Amino acid sequence: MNFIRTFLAGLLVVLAAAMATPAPVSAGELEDRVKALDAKNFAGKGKAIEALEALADPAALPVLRAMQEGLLFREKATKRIVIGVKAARSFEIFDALSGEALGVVKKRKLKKISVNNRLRGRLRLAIGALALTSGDAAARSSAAKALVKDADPTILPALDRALAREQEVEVAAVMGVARAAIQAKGGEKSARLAAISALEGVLDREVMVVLGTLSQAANEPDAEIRALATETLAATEASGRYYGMLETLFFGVSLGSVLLLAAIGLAITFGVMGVINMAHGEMIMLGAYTTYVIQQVFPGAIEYSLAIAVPVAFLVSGAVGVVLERSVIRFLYGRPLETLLATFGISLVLQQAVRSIFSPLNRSVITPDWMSGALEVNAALSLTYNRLTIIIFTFVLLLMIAALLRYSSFGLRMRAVTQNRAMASAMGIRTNWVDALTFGFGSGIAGIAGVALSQLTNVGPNLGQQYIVDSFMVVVFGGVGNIWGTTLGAMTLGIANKVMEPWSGAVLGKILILVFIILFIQKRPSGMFALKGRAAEN
Amino acid sequence: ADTIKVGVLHSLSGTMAISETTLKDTVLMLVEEQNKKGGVLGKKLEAVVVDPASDWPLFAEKARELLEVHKVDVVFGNWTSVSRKSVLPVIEELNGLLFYPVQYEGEESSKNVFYTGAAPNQQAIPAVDYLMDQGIQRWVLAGTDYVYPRTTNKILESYLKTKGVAAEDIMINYTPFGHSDWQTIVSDIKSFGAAGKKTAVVSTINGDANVPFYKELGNQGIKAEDIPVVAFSVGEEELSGIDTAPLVGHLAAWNYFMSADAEVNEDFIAKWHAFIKDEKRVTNDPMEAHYIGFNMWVKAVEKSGTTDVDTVRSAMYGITYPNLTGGVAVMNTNHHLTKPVLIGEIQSDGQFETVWQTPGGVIGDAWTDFLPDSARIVADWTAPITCGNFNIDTGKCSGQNY
Amino acid sequence: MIDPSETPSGKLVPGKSILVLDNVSVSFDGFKALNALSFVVMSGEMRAVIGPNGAGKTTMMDVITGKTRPDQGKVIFRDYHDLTRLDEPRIANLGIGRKFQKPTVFEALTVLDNLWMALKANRRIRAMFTFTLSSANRARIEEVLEVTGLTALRDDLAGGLSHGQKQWLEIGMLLVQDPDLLLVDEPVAGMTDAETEATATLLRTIAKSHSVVVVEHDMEFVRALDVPVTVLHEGSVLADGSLDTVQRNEAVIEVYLGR
Amino acid sequence: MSATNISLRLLGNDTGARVFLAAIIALTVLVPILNVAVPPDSPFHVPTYAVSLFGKYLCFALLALSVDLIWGFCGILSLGHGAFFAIGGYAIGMYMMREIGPRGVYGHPELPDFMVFLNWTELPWFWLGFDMFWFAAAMVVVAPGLLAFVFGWLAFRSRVSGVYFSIISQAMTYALMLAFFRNDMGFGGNNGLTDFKDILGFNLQANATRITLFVFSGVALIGAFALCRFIVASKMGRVLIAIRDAEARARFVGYRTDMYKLFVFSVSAVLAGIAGALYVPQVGIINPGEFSPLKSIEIVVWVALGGRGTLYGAVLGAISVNALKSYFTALAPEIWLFLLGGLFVLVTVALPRGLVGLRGQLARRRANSGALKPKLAERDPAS
Amino acid sequence: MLTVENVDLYYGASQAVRDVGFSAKTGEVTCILGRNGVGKTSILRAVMGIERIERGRVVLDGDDITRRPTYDRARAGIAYVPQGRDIFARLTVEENLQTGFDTLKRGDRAVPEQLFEYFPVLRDMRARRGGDLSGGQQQQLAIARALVTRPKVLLLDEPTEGIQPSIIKLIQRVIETLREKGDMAVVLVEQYFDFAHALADRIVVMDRGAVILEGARDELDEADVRRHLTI
Ligand SMILES: Nc1ncnc2c1ncn2[C@@H]1O[C@H](COP(=O)(O)OP(=O)(O)OP(=O)(O)O)[C@@H](O)[C@H]1O
Ligand SMILES: Nc1ncnc2c1ncn2[C@@H]1O[C@H](COP(=O)(O)OP(=O)(O)OP(=O)(O)O)[C@@H](O)[C@H]1O
Ligand SMILES: [Mg+2]
Ligand SMILES: [Mg+2]
Repeated sequence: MNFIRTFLAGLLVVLAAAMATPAPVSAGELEDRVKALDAKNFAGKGKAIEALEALADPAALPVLRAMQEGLLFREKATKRIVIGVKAARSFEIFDALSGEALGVVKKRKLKKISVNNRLRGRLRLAIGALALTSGDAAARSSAAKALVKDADPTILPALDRALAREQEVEVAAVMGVARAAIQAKGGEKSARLAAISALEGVLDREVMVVLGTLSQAANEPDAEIRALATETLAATEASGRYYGMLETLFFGVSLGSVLLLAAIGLAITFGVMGVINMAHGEMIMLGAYTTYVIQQVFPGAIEYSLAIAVPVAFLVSGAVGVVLERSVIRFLYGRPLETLLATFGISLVLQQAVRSIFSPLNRSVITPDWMSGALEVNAALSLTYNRLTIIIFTFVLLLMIAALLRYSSFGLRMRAVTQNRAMASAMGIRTNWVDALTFGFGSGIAGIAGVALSQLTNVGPNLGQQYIVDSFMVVVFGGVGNIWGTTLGAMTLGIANKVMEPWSGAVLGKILILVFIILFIQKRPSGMFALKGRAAEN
Repeated sequence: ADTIKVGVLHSLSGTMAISETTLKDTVLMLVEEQNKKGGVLGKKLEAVVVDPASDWPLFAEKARELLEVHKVDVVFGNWTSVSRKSVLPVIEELNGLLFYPVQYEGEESSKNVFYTGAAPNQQAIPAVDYLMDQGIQRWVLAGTDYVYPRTTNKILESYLKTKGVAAEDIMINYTPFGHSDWQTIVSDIKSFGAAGKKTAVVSTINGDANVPFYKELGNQGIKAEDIPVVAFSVGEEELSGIDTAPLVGHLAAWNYFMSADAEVNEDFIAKWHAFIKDEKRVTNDPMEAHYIGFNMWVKAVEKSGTTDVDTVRSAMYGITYPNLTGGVAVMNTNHHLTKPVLIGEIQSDGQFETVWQTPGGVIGDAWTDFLPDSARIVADWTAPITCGNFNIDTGKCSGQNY
Repeated sequence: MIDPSETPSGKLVPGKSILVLDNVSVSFDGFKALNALSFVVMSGEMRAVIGPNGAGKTTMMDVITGKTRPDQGKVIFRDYHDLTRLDEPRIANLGIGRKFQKPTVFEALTVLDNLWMALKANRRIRAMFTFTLSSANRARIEEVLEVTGLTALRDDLAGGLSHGQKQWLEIGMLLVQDPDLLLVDEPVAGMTDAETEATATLLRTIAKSHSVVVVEHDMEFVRALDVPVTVLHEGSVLADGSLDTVQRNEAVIEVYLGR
Repeated sequence: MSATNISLRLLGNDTGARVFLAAIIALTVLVPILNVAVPPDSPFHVPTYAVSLFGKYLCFALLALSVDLIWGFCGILSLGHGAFFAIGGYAIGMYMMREIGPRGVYGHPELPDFMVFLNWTELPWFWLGFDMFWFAAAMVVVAPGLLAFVFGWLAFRSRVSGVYFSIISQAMTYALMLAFFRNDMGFGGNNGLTDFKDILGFNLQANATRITLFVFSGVALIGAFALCRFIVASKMGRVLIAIRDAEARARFVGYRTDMYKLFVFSVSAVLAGIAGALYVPQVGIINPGEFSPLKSIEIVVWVALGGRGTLYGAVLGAISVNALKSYFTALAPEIWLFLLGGLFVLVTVALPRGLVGLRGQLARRRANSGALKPKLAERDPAS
Repeated sequence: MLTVENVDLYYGASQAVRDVGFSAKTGEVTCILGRNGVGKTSILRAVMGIERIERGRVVLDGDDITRRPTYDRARAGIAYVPQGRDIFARLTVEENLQTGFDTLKRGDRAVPEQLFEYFPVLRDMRARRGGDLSGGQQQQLAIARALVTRPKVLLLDEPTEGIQPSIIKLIQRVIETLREKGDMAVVLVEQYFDFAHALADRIVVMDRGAVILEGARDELDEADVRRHLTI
C-alpha cells in the first residue's frame, strides 16, 4: 500500500517535471545572460552563472564548459564573448553561442574571463544540471556523479526529468543513487527510509558522508532514520575496508614496481657484472630526458611519445653505456672497487652535462591522456592508469630480461664472461663485445626505466641521485646477481612500506624499512635469494 | 678598489642548483643593468660567483672566501635555511652584508642580513585567511619534515585554533625530503576531504617532492574545486617543470607573480628574457626579492656615498623601492620588507592568476606573534633597541654574537 | 670462547680416539654427499682416505673443520668437543689443521708472512700487538722454508707462485701451525714423482707425533705412506684395511681403480 | 697491489710515509706561525681564511684515514662512515649548544633555541651531561665507537661482508639521516646545530681559538696516523690483510675474523668521530646532511683517489680533492664538476694505485711491475 | 700444427719464460715436463693469449696468431684445459659445456654425446652448478668443456690432477683415440711421469723458464729425462 503510494507520488513528480520543461528562450535573452558572465567581480559572475542556468538551455553548455576551463574570453575590440582555442602563441576564437569561427587573434587582443575555485564548483553544478540532458551517456553519468557530491534538493526536478528519459541502465543507476542521496536528506519519512536503504553498499564516499551526517544526533532528530543510517553505513564501511586493503596492496605493488624499474638495470651492471655503478641513476636520467626531447620534437604525437621514447631511450642510454664501458670500465675488470670511483666521476660529469645542456631546471614531461585518470573499480577503489601502466610495463620488461638472461645464448655468454673473463675468452667468447653489450644493455634498461619514471617524478639533473641509493638497496636485499631476487626484494620493500606508512607516517616508515633491511641482511647475509653451497664461494 | 664587488653565493650544482642557478643569473643581470647605468658611486660593479654546491658547510667556507679573499662589499645568496644558518656566523664575524631572497620560517633577525623574502605572516597567514573566506573548514597541513614546514605549520595550527577550527579538522602530515611516492597520502587526503566539510591542503612540501605530489593529485582525480592545495614553495619556476593541465585552480601565495599586471614587471620580464636569451624562461618571487634587495642596496650605497657595511646598513632603513607588482616595498628596521601578499591560481600555461591580494603591504614579522616564546621578542635595529631579538619581558637582547 | 688450554689436551694419548665421526649425513638439495658416515681416527694414527671423485672426501673434511654443518650425526674431537657446534676458528684452535684440495694461501702476503700467519701462537687480538718472533719460531720457519723448497721465494707474494709452489706453501703452513690433527686433501696433486716421495716421507715423520688424515688419488703415494686405508663411496665407507686388501676388493676396483 | 707497499713498509723504507709525516708536522707548525707572526701584507702570511680551510682539510684527512684503515687493510668497504663523523660532530655540537646557555635568542637558561620555539619544555634525557666538556669529549669517542661496535657485531658475526656490508652501512647512515632530519628527534632537524659561541670558554671566532683548533686537528691526524701505522705494522696488520684477501682461509688457521673486523671497525669509527668533533667547531655547523649516503661515498672516493692501503694516500686524497673543490668552485663554478668528475675517471684508469702510485709508476714505466696480474679466476667483486 | 718460437714472458720484472720454442704436430702428443714453477703453465697461457709475451711468435697452421686476442685463438681451434680447472662456478654443468659453442658453426652447436660416455658423472650432474662439483668432477668437466669446441690443438695443463685412477686410465685412452684420429695436436703438461711418458710422442723438458731438452720420446733416454725432473 505504502509502496504504491510512493510510486504514484514519484510518477506524479516525474510527470509534473516533464511538463515543466521551459519553452525555448529567446536568443537575445541568452546572449545577454552570456554577456553578463563578464562581470567585474567573482560575486557578479556567480550570479550570472545562476541566471544562465535558470534558462536551462543546452546551448549554454559549451559556454559554461569553456568558462570552467578558462577558455572564455572577451574580445577587447568588439566586446564579443568568445571561446578561444590555443594555437601556437595566439588563439583561434569562436563565437560563444553560435560557434561561428572568428579567426585567429593574438593573446593581447583578448581578456580572459577569469574564474576561481568557488566559481568552478558553481559551474560544475550548472553544467551538471544541463548535462543531464546531454546526448552523451558518459557526460550524463558523470553529471549525475557530480550531483551525488553536491547533493542539492533544488536539482531534484531536473534529475527526475532526466531519470525518466534515461535509457542506459548504468547511467540510470548512478542517477538513482544521486536521487536517493538527495532524498535521504529530507522530505517524507518513508521516502527517506527507502532512500537510505537504497544506499546500502554504495561505496561512494559522498554517499557515506550523507549517511554519516544522518547517523548523528546533532544533524538528525528522527531516531528511526538515525538507526537505519547507522546500520547502512556500517554495512557499507565493512566492504569499504576490504577495498581499502586492496588499495594498499595496489599501492605497495606499484611502489614495488617503481623500485624494481629503477633497480633492474643495476641488477645487470652491478648484480651480474659486478661494476659498482654509481652512474646508474644518470642512465635513468638520460632516459627521462630522452622522453622530454621526444615530446619536444614531436609535439603533435604526445599520445605516442612514450611508445617512441622507450626504444629511443634504450638506444641512447645503451649507447652511452657502451661508450663508457669501452672507454673506462673495461680497464677496471678485476679491480671492481675502483669502478666505484670512476663511475662516481662519470655520474658527476653526466649530471653537469645535463645541467649545461638542458639547464638545471626541471623539465616538464606531459602525461599522455591514456595514462591519466583512474580505472574506477568502484567508488572505494580506483586504480590510477599511470601506475597500472607502469606495473604492467615493469613486469613485461622483467620477463623479457629474465628470458634473455636465462634462455638466450647472449645471457649465457654474459654470465660466463662476468664469472671468469679469461676463461670465457679461452672458450672463444668475444669478451670485449659481451662486456660492452652487457653494460650497454643494463644501461639501456635503466634508460627505459627513465621513460617510465618521467611519468611519476621530476625530470631534472638530480633524478638519478634520487634513485641510486634505493636501487642498490633493492639489488642487495634481493641477493646480488639474481633477477628474481631483485624482483621479490622490490615488491617486499614496496608493500612493506605501504602497509607501514599509514600508521608510522612516511618518514618513520622509511626509517623502519631501512632498519628492517639491516636486520634482514643479518639473517641472510647474502640477500633473499642467496646462492648456497660451494658455487657461492668461487 | 676601482670596482665594487658583489658576491653571489648560490648553489650551481647539487640538489639546490635547480632553484638557485636562476638567482645567480638574476644577480648577474642586475649587475649588468646597473653597470649600463654607470655603476654605483661612479664605479663599476663586479660580480664574484662561487659555487657552494648545495653543501651547507661549504656555504660557510665560500662566504668566508668571498669576504676575506675577494673582499666583496655585499653578498646575495642562499636559498635553504640551513645554508643561511651556516653562513650566518661568518657574515656576522666579518661584518658582511647578506641579502637573503627566499621565503622562510622567520625567527631570526641578524644585524648583517636583510631578509627580502616573505616571513610567515606574509605568506601563510594571508593564504589561510583567504581560504577561510572561501568557506574552507577542514585543513590538511602537509609538509616536508624540516624546520620551515614545522614552524609554519605550528604557527598555522595555533592560528587556526584561535579561529575556532577544531583539532579533528586539522590533519598534519610530514614526508621526507624528495618523497616521491604519494599514493597513500593523497588517498588519505581524499578521504579526509570527503567528510562533508570543505577541505583544503596547505602545502609546505619542498622542492622535488612537489612534482610527484601534484601528479598523484591529478591522477587520483582531486580537482582544485574539490580540495584546493595552496602552496608556499611552488612558484612559476617549479611549475615550468610540471605538466600543469591537471593542476589548474590550485593555489599559491607569494609576494609576486609573473602574471602581475604592471609596467615594471613587463619591463623586468623583457630584460630577463633578453639576458637569459630564452623567451620561455619564467620569473618568480625570489627573483623579485633579489631585484628589490639589489636596488635598495644600490640606493643605500648612493645615499651613504660609501659601501661601508655599517653605513649602508643604517641607510637601508626606510628605503623604498617599487615592487614589480605595483606599489612599493619598504625596508623595515627589523631587516624584513613590507610587501603585498598575492594569492594566485595555477593556470594551464603554468602561470598564476591572481585571485586575491592584500589591500596594502604587509610588514614582515621576524618573530611570529602566534608562538608564545617568540611573541615576546621583537627585532629593531635602530635606537633605542638596536638588536634583532629584544625580549619585551626582560627588556634585554639575547643571542647576539657581538 | 673456549681457550684450547682449558680443555683436555695432551698431544698423543695412544689407544684413544682423537676424532670420531658418528653417523654423519650431509645433503645438498636432496643429494646425499655423506650418507651416515662413521669413521674413527685414533690418536697418533695416520690414515689414508681414498674413493672416487665425488665420494664425499672433501665434504667430510668440511664437516670436521666446521665449514659445513651436517644434517645429522656427531663429530667428536678428543672425546670431548662436538665439532658440529663450533665454528671454524674454534675448531682450528682446538688443534685441527687443514690443507685444502685446491691450494689456498694468502695471495697478498709474502711467503714468509703466510707462514707467520699460520705459526702456532695466541690468536687473540691483544696478542697481535705484542707478538714477536722467538728464535725457536724463527728457526722453525727457516726449517719449513727449506723443506718446502721456498727459501728463495720467501719474500715473493704468494699470489705469484705457481700451482705446485702454492701446494708446498700450504703444506708449510700446516707444518708451522703444528696442529694435533692434520687433514690433508690431495697434497701431491701437481707434484713431480720425486716430490711425491718426499712428501710421503715428510708425512710419515709428522705422523710420529701427530694424527693425520690424508686424501689422495695417487696410489704410489698411498703405498709409500704405508698406512691403513679407508675407501669412501657415495658418502659412506665402502671398505677399509691395508692398501693391498683394499686394492684387491672387487667393489673398489669397480668404482675406483678401474681395470 | 697495496700489498707491495705494505711489505716495503715492513722492511722499513717507507719514504712516502716519512715524507708525509714531515709534511703534516710542518703544516701544523708553520700555518699558525705564518698566520700570527707574519704581517698580513707579507706574501708569506697565511690568512685566517686559509687556517680554517686547512683545519677542515685536516679533519677530512683524518676521516679518510679512518676509512683507509678498514677498507685498505681489511677490505671492509663502509659506505656509511660519514655517520660516525657526524655523530662525533653532534656530540661536540651538543656541548657547544649547551654552553650557549641563556645567551640564546629566546634567552632560555637551558634549552637551545630550536627547542624553545618548537615548544619543548625540558631538555630531553640524551642532552643531559653535555654541559660538561669531559662528558661530551667522552661521547665523541664512545658514541661512534658504540654504534660501530653494535652494528659491526651484528654484521660481522653473521658474516655479512662485501657489498652486503657496504649497502647496509649505507642503509644505516641513510636511516640516521632521516631520523636526524626529524625535528622530533631533538637534534635540531635539518638545520642541525648552529650559532655556536664558544668552546671551553674560548670564543670560537677568536683567532687564537681557531689556531688552537687547527693545531689540535693536526696533532690528531698525526696521532691517528701513528696509531694506524702501529696497527698495520704489527702482526695485526698482516691478519687484517689476510682477512681482506681470504677471510675464510684465515678462519681455518684459527683467527676469529669477526672479532678482528669488529676491532678495526670500531677503532676506525672512533677516529671518524674525533674527526667530526674537530670539524664542527671549525665550520660552525653540524646538520644531518653529513649523514647523507653521498657524503660517505665521497669519503671512499678520496681514499681511492689518493691510493688505497697506504694510509698517507688517503690523507693525500682527502686533502687534494677538497683543495681542488675549494679552488674549482670559485674558479670555475659552472664547470668544476666536469673537471672533478673527469679527474676521478682519469685517475682510476691511468693510476691504478691512486695518486701515491704515481711515483712508483713513473719510476717503473715498464710493465706493471710487482703488481699481481689477476689470475684466471677473478676475485669476488666484493673483496 | 702449433709452433712456438723464441718466447719470452715476464711477470713484472721477473722473467718466467726464456726463449722457449717447440712445436706440436697434428696427430701427435707433445709433452711438456718440468718441476714446479719452471714456467709450464706460463707457456700454455702465452699460447692461449692470456698472458702477454714480450718477444717471440706463436704460429698456428702457418698463421701468426701472436697478436690475436684469446677468443680469436679459441676460434682458430685452440682449446685449453687450465690448471686449477676454472670452471664457471655459477653455471650449470650443461651451461659450462655450452660456453664452447661460440667456436662452432651454428649447425654444429651440440654437446657430443660421446663426452658423456667418457665422463658419465657429468651426465648425472648436468643440472648441477659447476662450482658445487667435487674437485675431480670439475677436472672432468674442464676436459669435456675443451673437447666441445672440437679443437685442432688441445692444451692440457695437468689434466689428471685430482682424478680417480679409473678415470685417469680412461683419459689416457681418450687421448690415444684423439691421436689416432689424427686431426688434433695435443700439448700435455704433466707431472705424473708414467702417464706422460706413456702418451708422449715428443717430449719437451723445461727448467727455470727455458727448454733444456727436446725430442721424440723414443729418441730420448728416459733416465735422462727423469733426472731433469728430480733435481
Ligand atoms: N653445495 C653442493 N651442492 C650440490 N652438490 C654438492 C655440493 N657440494 C658437494 N656436492 C656434491 O657432493 C659430492 C661430494 O663432493 P666431495 O667434494 O666431498 O667429493 P670428493 O670425495 O672430495 O671428490 P674428489 O676426489 O673429486 O675431490 C659430489 O658429488 C659433489 O658434486
Ligand atoms: N701471476 C703471477 N705473478 C707473478 N709471478 C708469477 C705469476 N704466475 C706465475 N709466476 C711465477 O712464474 C714462474 C712460473 O710459473 P708457472 O705457473 O708457469 O709454473 P709451472 O711450471 O706451471 O709450475 P707448476 O708445476 O707448479 O704448476 C713461477 O716461478 C711463478 O712464481
Ligand atoms: Mg675432494
Ligand atoms: Mg703449472
